[in-house]
Amino acid sequence: MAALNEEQTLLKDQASAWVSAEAPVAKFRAMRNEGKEAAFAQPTWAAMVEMGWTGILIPEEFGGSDLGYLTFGVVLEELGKQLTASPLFASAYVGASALMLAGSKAQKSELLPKIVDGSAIVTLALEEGARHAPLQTKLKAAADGDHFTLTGTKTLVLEGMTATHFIVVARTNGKAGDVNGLSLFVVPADAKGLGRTAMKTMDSRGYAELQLDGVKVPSSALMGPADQAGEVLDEILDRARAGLGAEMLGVGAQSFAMTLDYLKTRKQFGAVIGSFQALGHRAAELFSAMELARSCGEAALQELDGQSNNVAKACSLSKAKVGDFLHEMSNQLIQIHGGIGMTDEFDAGLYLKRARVLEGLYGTPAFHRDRYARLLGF
Amino acid sequence: MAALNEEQTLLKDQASAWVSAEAPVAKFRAMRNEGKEAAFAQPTWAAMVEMGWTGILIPEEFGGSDLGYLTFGVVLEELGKQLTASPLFASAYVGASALMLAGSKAQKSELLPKIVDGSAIVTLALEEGARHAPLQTKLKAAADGDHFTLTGTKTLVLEGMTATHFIVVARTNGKAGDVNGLSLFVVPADAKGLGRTAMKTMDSRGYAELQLDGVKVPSSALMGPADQAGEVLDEILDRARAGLGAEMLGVGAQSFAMTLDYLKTRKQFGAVIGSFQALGHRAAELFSAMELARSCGEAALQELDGQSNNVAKACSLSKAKVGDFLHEMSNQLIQIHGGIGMTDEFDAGLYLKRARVLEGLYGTPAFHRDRYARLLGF
Amino acid sequence: MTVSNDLQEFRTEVSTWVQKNFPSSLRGFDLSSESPVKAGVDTDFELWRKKLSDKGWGTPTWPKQYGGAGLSDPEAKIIRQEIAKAGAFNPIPPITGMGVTMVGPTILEYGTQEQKAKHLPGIASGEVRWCLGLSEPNAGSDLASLATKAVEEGDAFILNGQKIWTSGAHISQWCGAVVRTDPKAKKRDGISFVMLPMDQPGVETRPIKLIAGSSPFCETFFNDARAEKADLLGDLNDGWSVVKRLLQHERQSQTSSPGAPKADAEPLQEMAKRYVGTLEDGTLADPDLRLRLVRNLMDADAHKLTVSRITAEARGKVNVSAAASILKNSMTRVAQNKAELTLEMMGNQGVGWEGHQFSNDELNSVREWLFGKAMSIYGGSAEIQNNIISKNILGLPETTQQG
Amino acid sequence: MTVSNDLQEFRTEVSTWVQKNFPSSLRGFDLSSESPVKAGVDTDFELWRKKLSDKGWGTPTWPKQYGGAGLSDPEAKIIRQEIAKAGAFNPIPPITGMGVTMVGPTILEYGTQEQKAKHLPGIASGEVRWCLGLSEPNAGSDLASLATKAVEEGDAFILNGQKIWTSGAHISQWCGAVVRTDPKAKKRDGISFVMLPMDQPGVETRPIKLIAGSSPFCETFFNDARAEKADLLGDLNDGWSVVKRLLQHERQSQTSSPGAPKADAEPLQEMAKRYVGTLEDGTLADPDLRLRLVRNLMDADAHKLTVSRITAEARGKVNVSAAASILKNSMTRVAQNKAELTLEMMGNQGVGWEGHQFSNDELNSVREWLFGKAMSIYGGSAEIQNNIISKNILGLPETTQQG
Repeated sequence: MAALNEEQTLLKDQASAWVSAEAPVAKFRAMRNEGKEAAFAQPTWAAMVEMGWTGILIPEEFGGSDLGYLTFGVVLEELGKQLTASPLFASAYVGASALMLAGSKAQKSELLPKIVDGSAIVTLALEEGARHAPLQTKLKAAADGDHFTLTGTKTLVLEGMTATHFIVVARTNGKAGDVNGLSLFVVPADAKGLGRTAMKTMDSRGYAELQLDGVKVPSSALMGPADQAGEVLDEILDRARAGLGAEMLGVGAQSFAMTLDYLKTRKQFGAVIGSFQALGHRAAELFSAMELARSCGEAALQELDGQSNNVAKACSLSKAKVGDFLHEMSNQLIQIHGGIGMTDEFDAGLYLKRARVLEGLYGTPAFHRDRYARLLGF
Repeated sequence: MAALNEEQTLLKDQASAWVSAEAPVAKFRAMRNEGKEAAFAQPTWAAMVEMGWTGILIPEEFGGSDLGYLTFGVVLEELGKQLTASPLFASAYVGASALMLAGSKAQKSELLPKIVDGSAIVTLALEEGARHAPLQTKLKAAADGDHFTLTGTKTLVLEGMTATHFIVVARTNGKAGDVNGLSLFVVPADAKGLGRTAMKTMDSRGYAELQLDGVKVPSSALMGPADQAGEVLDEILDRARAGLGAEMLGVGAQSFAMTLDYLKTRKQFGAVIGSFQALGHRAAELFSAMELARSCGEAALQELDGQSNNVAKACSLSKAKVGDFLHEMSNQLIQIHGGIGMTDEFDAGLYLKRARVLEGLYGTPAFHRDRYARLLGF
Repeated sequence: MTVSNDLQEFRTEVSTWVQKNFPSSLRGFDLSSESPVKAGVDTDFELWRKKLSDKGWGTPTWPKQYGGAGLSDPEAKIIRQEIAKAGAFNPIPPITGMGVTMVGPTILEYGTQEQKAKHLPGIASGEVRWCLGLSEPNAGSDLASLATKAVEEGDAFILNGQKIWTSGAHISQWCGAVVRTDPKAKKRDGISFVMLPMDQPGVETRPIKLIAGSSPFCETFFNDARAEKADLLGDLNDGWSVVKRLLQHERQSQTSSPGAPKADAEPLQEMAKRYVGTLEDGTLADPDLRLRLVRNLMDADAHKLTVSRITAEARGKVNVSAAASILKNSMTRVAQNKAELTLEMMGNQGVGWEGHQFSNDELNSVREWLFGKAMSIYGGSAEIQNNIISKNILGLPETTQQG
Repeated sequence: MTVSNDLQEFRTEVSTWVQKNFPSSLRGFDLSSESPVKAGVDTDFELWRKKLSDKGWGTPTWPKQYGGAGLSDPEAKIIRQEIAKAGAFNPIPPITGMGVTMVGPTILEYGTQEQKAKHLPGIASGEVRWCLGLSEPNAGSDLASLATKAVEEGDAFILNGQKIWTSGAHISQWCGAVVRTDPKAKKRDGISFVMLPMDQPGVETRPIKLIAGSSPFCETFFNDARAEKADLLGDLNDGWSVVKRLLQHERQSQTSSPGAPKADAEPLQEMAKRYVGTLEDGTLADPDLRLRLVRNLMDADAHKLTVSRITAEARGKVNVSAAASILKNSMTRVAQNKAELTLEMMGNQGVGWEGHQFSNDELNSVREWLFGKAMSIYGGSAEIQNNIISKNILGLPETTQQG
């Protein structure tokens, strides 16, 4: 399936070269140590915009290059390899997908070009409780006249501290659990009554907690018909899940590469440890799992580009299989490196922490196994 | 926990010596090849009676030695090692337990001594459908005057072709699924309207399918109060499960021993295959799993002897953990032996087939994981 | 453009021809290895075999002069697809044993003109069934330590020794065998690959009974069996490279999608619902089994997607690459696990060996479960595949004397 | 009979004494390794330490003349039980680092009269904390290849080299170190075990920051550090046997039941219900998580039952047997898996590092999850334990240069 076309191959090489030269894991570590709230380096972000990565999904009429999801996945995977942090995924991938799927003509024309030129950072504000359960959304949006008033809180909002706009999932009707009654709103970060506080997570990315305390937005902030956002939200989330799958493949590929290199160089008992059959076979199992996971991850992106009716299944397959592989891979990254893997000065811990957060984002493997089974009718 | 007392140690040695000398797997194979319906060798059975094994659970007043469940487990494990087939488990363990727990004074005085001297083979007739689900029992027992009329079918009745009496689980009230309305009856094998046909199963044991076509039994055939057998049935089944756990430990221990021996003798690539680290570590994992499973299996038998209120949990733990170990062990028995393990003339297949049937009997590991969780309140 | 147009025309040509020539009497014909088909048992079958092989479509990529059709892989794929669409089948591979899948491709690569002319047409026409004498009782995964000797005598080799797991030996006309031609050379150097007719006094076969019951496998005994020197494939004492190639073709033939369900086969989850039942919300009544079932279905998808991805990345080249080891292990795991789950969901009905109390599907599931245990043993055990992956793909060092 | 009567009386004596002497101010005192307690920080703590060690009950089975109470294992067990019952604790093991669990027992076995008299009382009283210098940057699981040198000079050894993972080195008064005393001897023969004071110019320690944050571990550098010859434990160049024994004691001390929950700890399944919720029938709302959770709880039970079974079979002998390897691996698996499940059930709340949006339990769960990854690495990695099991217990052959 994923035999990359020429364009994609070129982009992959470009991204790979740029990431290792300009945005290696060392920069991510430095950023973490500074503990800066933005949780990404401005020049890095500027360079991505410069290279046009922010426009990969966006139609040409809005200033993008419309190259599709598999192409964006190629970039996300390379970024994942060095844990490069930026608003690219949150804004140019998830935010852009949401606008393209649910946004009004006006919302698209206003925001998509700004996403491309980096002047807007648009991110999805979905999570509320401990579990990923979109239908459980409680944040209330009360219609009054030509306005809506939003009240409630959101958690784990990606790049929430630097976002210029939030796409807020809110309940305009029904009660927690109902598929009907969900709506999406574009809310500017400077809206009155909107407060945000940084969340310090183990992966040192830029998450925020939002408090919406009677935030007033005009009806024009509504994305699509009120109460009917349940379905399109799922489509948006599936795109996000496939994108996470691509990043996770990158994190896993790099973890495997570090491990394989260690197996070939670290000596114990007078031999490189990779010559111990038990470790050789473990490496073989991990590599096989990675190849199988890669097929699922790439297939999901291709289903999105092909707009097949198989998208939901493919995206759950990707999040579950890539998630399971990365879970095991990140644990083995530490185990095979032994004591050195436990030290903070070595990078393994950064990969493990990123791996675990990505594993849970927009649904754990368990969430997606359940969803996949329901899609198959059992 | 299971430090055996002197008596148990002696019995273990006696059983071990006798089984390998008088009832080795070769005899089981010969019996299978003959395809005899009884599915056990009469002299073997007679010898067990002779050695008093049929009385291990039974109180002295009924001619038994009242040595308890752990002691019986010691014997079942040794029998399991050579796949020795006999009615010992079905009659002197399950049948006897049922009578001791639920039988009337008269039923005990009539049947327990006969179980001890081997003149009666009493077995439980429970299963009906594909799944082990006691509450789903449909076989109908209609009261009329001082009689009950039983109508329905039973499957996988252990030693059903040679049994002299069946303990039939029947529904006297309510509908499939209800805990209330279950009753136990002692039904002689020669009762009018009772038909039995042999079932040829992969493990070549003596199972039967029963057809009860309006079988009339007197009220005195009822064990305990009508409609109320649900709870005591569970107690009977827990004893059966712990007994199966002991036999499964024997099957697994022998499978491990055969595998370890092969690892030490079979040469490939100029070395005994046990010197390949991947196989050495696999053996270590299997041995560790066996030790952990043994603790669960023995603990269940001890809980039964101690009549603790922890019996249900301990028996589900035993059936689940010993079952999981034996599942993996029996597969590795074949895998590590390679081609020879696939041939019928080698014994591995006999152990694999016995292992899988025992794994499902009276509840798969999945059944018992669910039960264990419910007992813990989740 | 033109290419794909040509392909389109070719597709039409094939589909018309198949519809015209496939005898409807053969629909649903059982090709399973359980009951190996012998050429000529059935006139319609015989007719179809002849028609298809006359066009060379039984082995479409083979050169015309050897009974093939000299077609490209895309064209061959179209033939496969159209034959399947029409509910027909290609009888040549099954009735030639190892002929089409393993022996033919290897002869094409290593054979002399004479050998190709002598052996390939018989395979392409489906008239000659081949078996392979590779494993020996004391050389299972470790072919290098084989003991069957071949001594030169005039223009022939005289073979003595025992082979095992020779699939279909009792019904094959020819055998390809690895033999030791130089006892003094070190393990892998002194062996050669010879071809010999099975119908001769020096060859005796004995079918092997498996834990699953009867099987296509045999023990094959060579007592002064004769192989013409002209039938030595590859160079003398260089049999190892021939065998390695053979095994690649074998892994290759074993990496097709697991338990490739017949069109009419019931999906596993439907079978599960039938045996286990469902809860109010339509999910399987046994959530524990459900989780393990969905994992298996996901693994099966992952395997299928990987087969297509690797094929696509290989741009349609026949892929005998290292990936075959990964695919063989994943397919094996999926299939063996599926068989275990099938027995588990069948419960009390999943323990039958014979008899009316069990349905044929239930009895077959038990036999297939047992037979499937061989998947991780033959054609290079799962452990051997992991050795190949760690050394050939990952470049990890050889583990001295650790295989 | 009499025995158990005596034990009964002894139990009463202990329980009365503990109730009388344990300062109520110390209930719920945090003894976790995270915040190692230093002797004397707290007068009540100091008081309790003194009272308990004066009776020798901090190290009850050690001989009286070395600060113990010369009691039997059953008696020691009673002391443990009664101390626990009273909500009290034994402060001696934690405040002596490796003193009570590893160094003490090894000195008792290998030490001279003088060494016992010199070192044991300080441990028994809780006044001297010990660390161990075993691993080195290039000798992790492979102690035999250690590089720290010790050269004889007069009545001392002069040490040069670097140790790593010396737990609590920065707060210890004494260190037991494995050093190479004969560079020419082959790997395991030329090493010795020496004891030296940490408070000297030649010793420098540097705490190690872990993926979980700050840690009790240090790098320890020896630059011409001095160890008296009188403090050589065991014979010169025979340090290997001492170390093997130490590691057995370590495995031993690591096989206690996993994540031994504090009395007040919330059971895992209750935490799960709190975060995940339940269905109508009271089962966990996430059946997938539920299955993996029940497996973990069963594994924890199996581990506990195995500890008691092996202890019982060993008839109360302190068990430093091979079983320790099995128990270490099973405890590690249970604890690490439990930590993963805890994060999974906490979901969005299980990703916190700092800050008010997360509860302390949630933040601790993340740190413990990370710190717990070390369990399968230190004290002989999981792989090393499997080597021990396959060779020492199962008697499988040494795999040439395969470790």
